[in-house]
Amino acid sequence: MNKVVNNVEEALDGIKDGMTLMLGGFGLCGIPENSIAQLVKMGVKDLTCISNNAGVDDFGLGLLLQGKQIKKMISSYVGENDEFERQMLSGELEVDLIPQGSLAERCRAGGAGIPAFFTPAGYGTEVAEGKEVRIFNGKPHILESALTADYAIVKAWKGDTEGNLVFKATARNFNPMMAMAGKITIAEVEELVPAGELDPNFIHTPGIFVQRIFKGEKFEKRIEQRTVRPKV
Amino acid sequence: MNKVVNNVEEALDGIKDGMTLMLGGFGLCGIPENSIAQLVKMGVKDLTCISNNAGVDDFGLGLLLQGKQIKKMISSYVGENDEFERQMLSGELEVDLIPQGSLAERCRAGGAGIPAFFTPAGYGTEVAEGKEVRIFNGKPHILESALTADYAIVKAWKGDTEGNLVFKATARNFNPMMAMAGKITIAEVEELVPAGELDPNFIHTPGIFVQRIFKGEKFEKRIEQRTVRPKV
Amino acid sequence: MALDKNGIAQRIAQELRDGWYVNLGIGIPTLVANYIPEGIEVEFQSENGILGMGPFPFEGEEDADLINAGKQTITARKGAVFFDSATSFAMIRGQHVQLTVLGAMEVAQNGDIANWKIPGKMVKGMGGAMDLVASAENIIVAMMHTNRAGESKILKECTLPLTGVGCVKKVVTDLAVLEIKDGKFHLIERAPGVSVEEIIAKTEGDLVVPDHVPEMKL
Amino acid sequence: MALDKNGIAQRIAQELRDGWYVNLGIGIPTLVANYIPEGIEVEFQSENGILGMGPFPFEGEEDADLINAGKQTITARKGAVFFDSATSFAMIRGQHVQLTVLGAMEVAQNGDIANWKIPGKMVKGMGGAMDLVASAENIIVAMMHTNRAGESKILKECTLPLTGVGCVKKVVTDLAVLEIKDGKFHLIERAPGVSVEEIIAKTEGDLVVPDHVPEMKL
Repeated sequence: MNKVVNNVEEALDGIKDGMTLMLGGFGLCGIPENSIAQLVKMGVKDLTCISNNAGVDDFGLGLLLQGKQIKKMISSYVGENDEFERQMLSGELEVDLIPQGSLAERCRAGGAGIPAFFTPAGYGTEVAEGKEVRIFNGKPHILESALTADYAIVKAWKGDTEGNLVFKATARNFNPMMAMAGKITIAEVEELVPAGELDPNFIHTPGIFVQRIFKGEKFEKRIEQRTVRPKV
Repeated sequence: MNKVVNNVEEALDGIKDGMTLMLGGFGLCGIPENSIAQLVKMGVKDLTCISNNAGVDDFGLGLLLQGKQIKKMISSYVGENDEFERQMLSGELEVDLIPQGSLAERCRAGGAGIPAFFTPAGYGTEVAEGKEVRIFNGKPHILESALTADYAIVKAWKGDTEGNLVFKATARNFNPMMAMAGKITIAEVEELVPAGELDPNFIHTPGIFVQRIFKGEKFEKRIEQRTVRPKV
Repeated sequence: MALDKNGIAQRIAQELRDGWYVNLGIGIPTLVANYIPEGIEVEFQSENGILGMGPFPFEGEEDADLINAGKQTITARKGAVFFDSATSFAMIRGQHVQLTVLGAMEVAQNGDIANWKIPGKMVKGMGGAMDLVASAENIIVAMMHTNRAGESKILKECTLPLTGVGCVKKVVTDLAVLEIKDGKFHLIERAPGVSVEEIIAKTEGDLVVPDHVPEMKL
Repeated sequence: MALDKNGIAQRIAQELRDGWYVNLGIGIPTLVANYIPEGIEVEFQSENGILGMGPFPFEGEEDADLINAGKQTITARKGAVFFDSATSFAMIRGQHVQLTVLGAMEVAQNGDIANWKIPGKMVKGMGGAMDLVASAENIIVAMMHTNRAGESKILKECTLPLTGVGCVKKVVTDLAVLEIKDGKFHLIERAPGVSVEEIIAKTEGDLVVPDHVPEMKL
């Protein structure tokens, strides 16, 4: 079941104006850098992007914002981005803010065929507006619905030709759930290995969730907040 | 955060008559053998056991059935067990049959603080009786609720002193979700290693879900259906 | 002549398409793996937690930790993956599996299926069957056309407790290939040497029979 | 004298108990990790996907793939685990984390908290805060008692959009330790050298003051 495509162009083939995309990553950590660059190149517009964050001004999803390619963002936290702020305040950009845990679970639900679930997060806040409330164990919960996407674009550490993926450290974040929730899921990987090289006990995303996989050309892996301590 | 207890006696301390237990495993694969033997020894009764299967007559949960220690079984499949059949038909044993995927997801939900979710499984069947039905995307779904347990008892391949667990092959099955759903979760492992020996990228059950861990004395690992092909 | 179990499996294997992930139920469906057409690559999912299931192990190489949903010892193919039961049913419920093949006691012309319980007899449980039939977009039922008493299992309405409603689209029996459409069975193919008349006689449900019913090619 | 941020963190650290898993929010809460009492072992969870978060890396050893929820480069302790965001919030929502410490713009006497949005100003989003406050059994809020204009942030009712309702049980400010019970703030401790009168004056919400209010021991 070979899922390998030759390059980012082939990988992103079929993405069109107005589509809904999921993009993995938390902050700038574990984002599909090569695919984002290709989306800029393709110039697709009116995108709805589901991503925990919106990048910074000149990296990550910020690049798509610069080109005004995004119509709507569905995120949990969108700070650190001046262009985002400008477009949001001017009304050019529609923004749907979702609690981070609900966002993660809604993606998983989308991939797992669970159309809706109850969570306590957001009860009594504006997030709950228009949502069904129900008490379980004496505590109010709200009904949240599944999220899916036309394309999910994720970034993994290693992947094999069957689309099996492994993530490194906290670069895993939203990538596995988004991989589940894409009608077509594209994985860009740092290292692409033959089937059988990854230990079947230790695969984070089974290849069944991945339709296309390619080795990214280069990864800048920019650090958002470089915090260190001096060597003693 | 040392979770190690010295032996199975200490591990199961506190389990009392009438409690609800979750027990990992699928068939006889990945079951907590040492803990089941200890439950027999303890003689605790009127247990509600949540386990995908009920073992065979003389192994696995079948041992608890022999001693009439189980009041109620919550399972998806309970074949291959004559004593089970006898107790069920005579009304001694209460049985709640749940679709396997719903059982797995209900355990996960219990561990993840999701009190209820919608699934299509069982709609239009006796499983749906008394349950709320709602249409999503034109398809009817039923509302299923979370499962939790006083104690969850799981079996892992390797575990470290912090309670981090790793499972082997298909012996993983229900163990990770049940580990999440126990108020107290007990892990019996084949190999117990110091913290730091397991790769933090490849841990199946984070130690936060495990309260007690011990190395099992011996594992019989009985095979239910030995199917082989001849060597050519 | 009516097909045997292997014949049914062989005919179902013709439905496989390259690149599909497939879940095979216990019994006849398991045999489908023996008849994968040449040039076609499929991956088998077993709902207890493996993708990339291989053949039975060589004698002496059985691993108690490596079984399929029928609790049989198996092997893992190159590129296989193990996962927990919640992830396994996320694949099934989330429609990531392209084909599900399973057995049945009864199938009705509205697509209902009954395959888990006979009232008054021992109930073993539904296992993963209800999740599979409720979620799969593409279900093929492998079954005998009649029961041992010769009574049709291809019915207007199921009489046994249901496993799922309106979900079956194709049935392959020892006698025929049937499609379910518009609340009726449609006869697509007949087993080699089996007459249309025999199929009509042994089908209790409404059956649409075209002028020409080709024989299966096995 | 009113505490500085480190003082608040130090006081909160006294609430830690051996064996707890703890989630520290951005800002003052992060500093709590610097004051773990002796003989107490706790594990820090960061909701982007790590349990067993260690200190910042040595210069030159930063790993872009290893950050905390504040997007800061960190290290992993021995026995640490990485996981995805759904698993991370399963830990939080499922109440496997024993203590959550986070900042706030306003806290009300009914336990409501507002810490994510100021209408008319830029909205950055709630991140994981709503999940944390809605689920945690044990929340400590770390905050300044008043805003820059000197107005109380310890209120009868929150004026800003809420993050969660009725969830805060304890507040540690630069002036005092407060408990929330029966719809009122209860003054438990005062910062060294801070008078009860000052605390009363700077608390807009209903405040129950016992006869003797001990000073914090830092």
